[in-house]
Amino acid sequence: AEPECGLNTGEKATGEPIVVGGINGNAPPGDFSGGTDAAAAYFHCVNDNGGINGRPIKYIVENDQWNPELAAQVATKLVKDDGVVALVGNGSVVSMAVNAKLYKDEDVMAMASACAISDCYENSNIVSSNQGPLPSGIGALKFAVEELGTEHAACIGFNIPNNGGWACDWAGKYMESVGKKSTALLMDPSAVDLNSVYLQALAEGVDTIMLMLPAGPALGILKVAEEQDGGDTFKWISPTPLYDPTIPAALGDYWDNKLYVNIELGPFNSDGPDNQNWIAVMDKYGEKEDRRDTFSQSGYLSAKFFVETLLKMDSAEINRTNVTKAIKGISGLTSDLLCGPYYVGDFDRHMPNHAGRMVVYSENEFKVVRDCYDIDSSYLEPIREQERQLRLIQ
Amino acid sequence: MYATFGFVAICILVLPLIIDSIWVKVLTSAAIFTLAAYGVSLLYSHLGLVNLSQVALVGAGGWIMLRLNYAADFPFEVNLLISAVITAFIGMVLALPAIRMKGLYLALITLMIAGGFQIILSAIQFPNGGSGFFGVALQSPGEMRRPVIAESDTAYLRYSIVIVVFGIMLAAAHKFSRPGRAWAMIRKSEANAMAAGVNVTFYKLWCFTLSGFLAGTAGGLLAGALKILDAKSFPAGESILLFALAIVGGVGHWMGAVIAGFLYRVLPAIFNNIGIDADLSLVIFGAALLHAIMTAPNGIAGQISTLFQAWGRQNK
Amino acid sequence: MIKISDLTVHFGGVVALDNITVDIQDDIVGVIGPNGAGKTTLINVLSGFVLPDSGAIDVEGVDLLSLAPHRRARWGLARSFQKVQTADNLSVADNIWVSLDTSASIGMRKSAALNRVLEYVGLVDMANVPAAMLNPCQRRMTELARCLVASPRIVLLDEPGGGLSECEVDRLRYVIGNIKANFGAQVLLIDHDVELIRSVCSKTMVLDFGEIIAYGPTETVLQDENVKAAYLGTEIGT
Amino acid sequence: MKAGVLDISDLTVLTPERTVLEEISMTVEPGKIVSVLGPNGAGKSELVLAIAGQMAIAEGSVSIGGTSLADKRPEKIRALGVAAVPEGHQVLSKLTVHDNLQAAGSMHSRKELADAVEGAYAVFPEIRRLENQRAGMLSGGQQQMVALAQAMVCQPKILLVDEMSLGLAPIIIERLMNVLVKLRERGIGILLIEQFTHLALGISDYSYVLNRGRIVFSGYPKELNENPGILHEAYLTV
Amino acid sequence: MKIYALFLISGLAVGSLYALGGIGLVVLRRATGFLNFAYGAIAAASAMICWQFIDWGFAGPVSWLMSILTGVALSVFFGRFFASGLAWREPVVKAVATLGFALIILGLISFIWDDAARKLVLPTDKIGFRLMEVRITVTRVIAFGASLLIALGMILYLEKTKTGLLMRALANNRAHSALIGIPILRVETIAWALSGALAGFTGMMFGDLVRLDPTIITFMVIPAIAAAICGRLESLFLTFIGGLSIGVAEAMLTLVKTAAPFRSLVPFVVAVLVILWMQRKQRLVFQTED
Ligand SMILES: Nc1ncnc2c1ncn2[C@@H]1O[C@H](COP(=O)(O)OP(=O)(O)OP(=O)(O)O)[C@@H](O)[C@H]1O
Ligand SMILES: Nc1ncnc2c1ncn2[C@@H]1O[C@H](COP(=O)(O)OP(=O)(O)OP(=O)(O)O)[C@@H](O)[C@H]1O
Ligand SMILES: [Mg+2]
Ligand SMILES: [Mg+2]
Repeated sequence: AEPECGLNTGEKATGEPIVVGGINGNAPPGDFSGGTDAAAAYFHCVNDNGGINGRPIKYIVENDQWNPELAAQVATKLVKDDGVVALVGNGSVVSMAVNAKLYKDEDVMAMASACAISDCYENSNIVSSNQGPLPSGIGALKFAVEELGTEHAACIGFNIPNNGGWACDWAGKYMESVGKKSTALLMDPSAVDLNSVYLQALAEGVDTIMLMLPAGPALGILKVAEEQDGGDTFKWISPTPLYDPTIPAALGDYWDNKLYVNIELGPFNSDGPDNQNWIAVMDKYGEKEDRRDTFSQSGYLSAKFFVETLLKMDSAEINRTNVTKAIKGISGLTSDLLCGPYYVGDFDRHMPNHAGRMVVYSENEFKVVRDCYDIDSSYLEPIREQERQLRLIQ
Repeated sequence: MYATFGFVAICILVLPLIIDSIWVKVLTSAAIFTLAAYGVSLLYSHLGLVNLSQVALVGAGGWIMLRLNYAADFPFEVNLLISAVITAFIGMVLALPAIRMKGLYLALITLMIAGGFQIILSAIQFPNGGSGFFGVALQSPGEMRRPVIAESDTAYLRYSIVIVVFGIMLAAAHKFSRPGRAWAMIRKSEANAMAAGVNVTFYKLWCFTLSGFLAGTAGGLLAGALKILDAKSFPAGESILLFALAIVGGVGHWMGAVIAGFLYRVLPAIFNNIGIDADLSLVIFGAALLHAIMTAPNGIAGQISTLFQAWGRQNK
Repeated sequence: MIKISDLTVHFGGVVALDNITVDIQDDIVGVIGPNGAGKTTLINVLSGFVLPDSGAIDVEGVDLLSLAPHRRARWGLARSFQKVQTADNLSVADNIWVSLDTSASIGMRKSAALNRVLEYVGLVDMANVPAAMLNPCQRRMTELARCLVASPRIVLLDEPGGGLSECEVDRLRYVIGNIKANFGAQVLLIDHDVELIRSVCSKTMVLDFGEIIAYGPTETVLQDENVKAAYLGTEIGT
Repeated sequence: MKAGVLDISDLTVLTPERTVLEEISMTVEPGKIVSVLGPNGAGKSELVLAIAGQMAIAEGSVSIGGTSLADKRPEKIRALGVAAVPEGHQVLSKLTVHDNLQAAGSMHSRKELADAVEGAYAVFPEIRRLENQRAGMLSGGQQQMVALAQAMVCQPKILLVDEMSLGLAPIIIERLMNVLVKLRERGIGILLIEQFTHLALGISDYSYVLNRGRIVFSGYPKELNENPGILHEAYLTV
Repeated sequence: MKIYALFLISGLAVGSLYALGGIGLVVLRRATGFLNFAYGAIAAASAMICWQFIDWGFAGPVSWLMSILTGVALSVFFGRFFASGLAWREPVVKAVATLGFALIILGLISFIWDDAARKLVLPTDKIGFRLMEVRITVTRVIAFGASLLIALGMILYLEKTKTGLLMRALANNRAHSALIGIPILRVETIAWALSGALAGFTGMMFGDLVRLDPTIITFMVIPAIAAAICGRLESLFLTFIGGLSIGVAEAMLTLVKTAAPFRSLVPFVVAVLVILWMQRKQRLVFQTED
């Protein structure tokens, strides 16, 4: 299918470019470039289709290489030297914590796509279209409690306060609220011995293991479990990271119908218009080596919402102040990739996406076992309050 | 001599005016790590001792600086001094088990210490204004103060350069006095130094302490520059890298440390800026490191000074 | 004035010094003996680099063994090493200053002492030359100067004549021979150059397998049949 | 060119700072002992290192039996039958004495090696006793014996010895002189650098005197014995 | 009680990987004087090659062979072209030079293989037996057995064979070894090849038993160094013991809840304690040689 972007005129935009930035983290230990890649593809498509009322988007992407110092430097470059009107598609673990203050001071919005730490959801100038580990993890737990009969879950995460600590802490509160037990098993990110982590769960006597980890280490633990034939000893659940096109090949038959994953956005094979358009945009405008994962969907979504917002503005008055205001004015946008509405608002924290779906690994692919459902967590109290203010819920 | 003054003057007066704000940040980091590299180079050139935990100590200095910042209302300079002194003390304590070791063993024990630091740091994290001893809370970081006279990035760059210059001068002054002579004798032979009445343990510890002091100062400055520090920035591998770059820059000369700081922070930023793939820039960096270690035994600073000498002779 | 009693040193199975008891009174005493006899070990024990298994050393009423090596140096015990040890990146003067740094006297006296000792060993012209530029003989002299500069009470020299040509040994002979007169220190000299020993040492001690096989006036000792058999051989000794 | 002759012509060796050897020409024939004399820093040690391949040759040639040694790696030169004993007790300090000797015979077959090591022990019975000691722990003189033994193990055609008697007891030196004479009888060419001039002259067939990197005299030892002025002049104009 | 046994067995498995790494490091160090920081990177490259060949559908043995060959090739490449140029530098400078090589390899690996999730599976993973309710795969047995056998084999090789002797001579003093006629290039090449083969094997085991992640495998060189320190960078047997103890201690700590997040400190703490214990009697007299 032909992609549909922006004005969809089929004409190249030639006016004065609008400068937009994006920061990704692509170096060991992980490639978080899916969001900016998809945003770049979408912007390219927009520029070929009339741009922002005739003005093309000049999208500058920087790689922070997982280095906080570099993250601060490239953000300064984008915000101060290049004078971007906004940041879109950001996907980086370190950059958000380091740069949140800069964005606030410089009054620039970051419409991120690939967030994994608390700082990304608890700042006034950052809004992400992905859920991050907290809602996704709680979503997975909710499914496990309701459908798999979980009584006591282990949350295996990295011993990093604003990542594993944060997410497992709130997961624990959730379990408590539904009268179940949970145990956080935090490990050093450089820990080599995953076998012990598995045994630790065994020693704790849990019945469910949630892998609050990036895909690589999560796979490592699955492999240990397979070796110990632990596929049925525990119920296995995980937030989104394991939902990735490259995972099925690495899992193998053993995990058939044993591994349940919460997904933050749409299934990759969904027929929804936005999902199909994402595929079309990536096919036509993406690079061959661009990853087609959840982050990519998320980047597409951020870029699309961003463009829709700009298109509503007077193209002569597109500057940082106005763009920031316009982004903060976003409310009630929808997409088949999301289970709920997308909104920003002028708040000191943002988490528009918190309802997800559940899939199970089966016969070399993931099958949806539960469609859109929201989570119950007191973490969301301020968020629900926002939604009430914006009249998105009663 | 004039060249030195000229270099410093250009760095302080001219550079901050003509560069983009990203380069202001990059150069601030480079200046700060110059100081840390000088500490490594001091230990190596005077005593042949290898410290593969310098970046970890920079992290320690930064941790203390942040902690003080949130805990106390002292002026920046006072906090900086306290951080430097405590880090110097840590450096000294860490050196105690290492003091009888030489060469590779010593290097490895410091590497093990750096490895330990990395894990402790990632477990306790850097203070961000939370309560308790560790000062970490799940919140966005609080306000890290800068000196009153150096609030802006540009002013902070100047400020850092001045501190770095003072730090280097303080350390370099040792060379021409009693510790310098003692160190030279110890380096040649510990036995001989003892036979000459030198208290070998004391002077070795002194050098470690001084190097730790520079690392702590660097850490404090870094905390002020970035305002928030991340545990991932101070892994053991970085300490090895900083030592390697100090060698490549050339030990025993301030210029060598400046080159090390440049290679450590400016070069990767340049690679990144001209859009070289991060993986490939790692390859280029590694190759350059290997090449420099193999071809320039006295470091790049050594090559430059040989060049200048040849040039001076020609002009005569 | 060095009183050694029952001194024993083992290195694993090797007995380097075997129950040595001796009083060393003379100004310059030679120590000779076959290779591996324990000469260097004796000096190492005196200067604190090797801990004896048993025994006591009393020097001018001080229990030497209770002091750390650098304290012995400050007390006034100077030594040189079998392999010359000068810090190459320091000048000759700075090499010597290292010893002065640890002594208590004031700056002016120190420079006077430095000049005096430089003149004594004949390195006045070389004072500011880095030690790296010196030839082995000049290095030896620098080392000797460092030993002498801080008014030592005892000087222990380990093969200072090794590798020096005959002319240079003449100069060394003068330097060692006049230490007592110029600096007032007692000297213990190890060397395999029998001529050097003969000409400067009033008394000589001969070690073999860690034991003293002869101790007395140098000439007498050098005529001793045991010493000839163990150490001197037939040609050179005579 | 006669087989097995070490031929050096117009050899020049430079360090970054200065010229250490300048246009040196000399020959060492099989079955002859050639002594090289000269004051400290004359460049004798550099001569040995240059021949052995441990210092770069700037100009001129070094060859054995017509095969050039210039630009050859040290182990190649050793394989061609030129064995050097450099100055300063060079041994493999962490290996035992026995392993030191075994390692020096890597070019031999198992049987040959056993014989060669036996031969070396026969010359220095005192180190056989120390067979299992780490060489670095030996006394200075014992290390020198190990270094000399290593050269003997390789059974060279040409032997270069720098400061042969350094740190050795007179009785050992005497024995070594006899060994050199025996080696000469076996047709081995020897280049000898020795601090005790009279000893060197006593057994050598031909002599060179080096000063400041140049040959200032070459001729028969008799001439030097008869005319000591030549040597003195060389030693004094350092 | 049973749980202790579980952790013991698990710890031995990881410990034998540390031991393998440590042994490879010590062998090279004893033969050439190099401490190879690139050891982990070479192992990582070998593991990735193994995965790649399996992924291309080659038979198991071909892939394993390629993996080991990659280790040998990379190691010998460095040994031949770079190590000899560095031979006269101090041990520490040599060691940091290998860091440059490690960066090159790591950069190339990350460039060639994007970081998709991968899993290295060897046929021996599928076979196993139960011991105290822990299933032990043959791969783990191989890793443990191999590290033991390799330690023993290497001890014999270095102590009893002629090449072994020459290697020790070389590491002790390269210049003097050349002077006494040891064919240093040949001996060194053998040493680099041996250590490369060990790195290849370690990488494959690591990729299978722990994680197929180039960065993690590259930096496993640091705990492997800890194991090597336990053997004073000299003794293969103590390195083996050291590696195992580190692995076991690390696993056991999992049971102490408060200490569990700091488990990864174990290699470093053990290494520092061993060094302190080693020098307990030593006085500050003559400098300890490297
Ligand atoms: N640190 C040590 N460890 C083991 N053995 C040692 C050590 N130091 C010396 N020895 C042994 O002790 C004995 C005495 O050595 P010492 O150095 O005192 O001899 P020396 O008389 O000075 O000989 P030389 O004239 O050759 O210098 C020798 O057999 C030597 O091998
Ligand atoms: N790498 C170098 N750089 C500068 N000078 C050097 C270097 N190597 C040696 N020299 C100097 O060159 C001179 C010749 O040295 P060499 O050791 O050959 O003298 P020698 O005749 O063997 O005297 P000795 O009796 O001391 O052995 C010495 O003065 C020495 O200090
Ligand atoms: Mg001795
Ligand atoms: Mg010489």
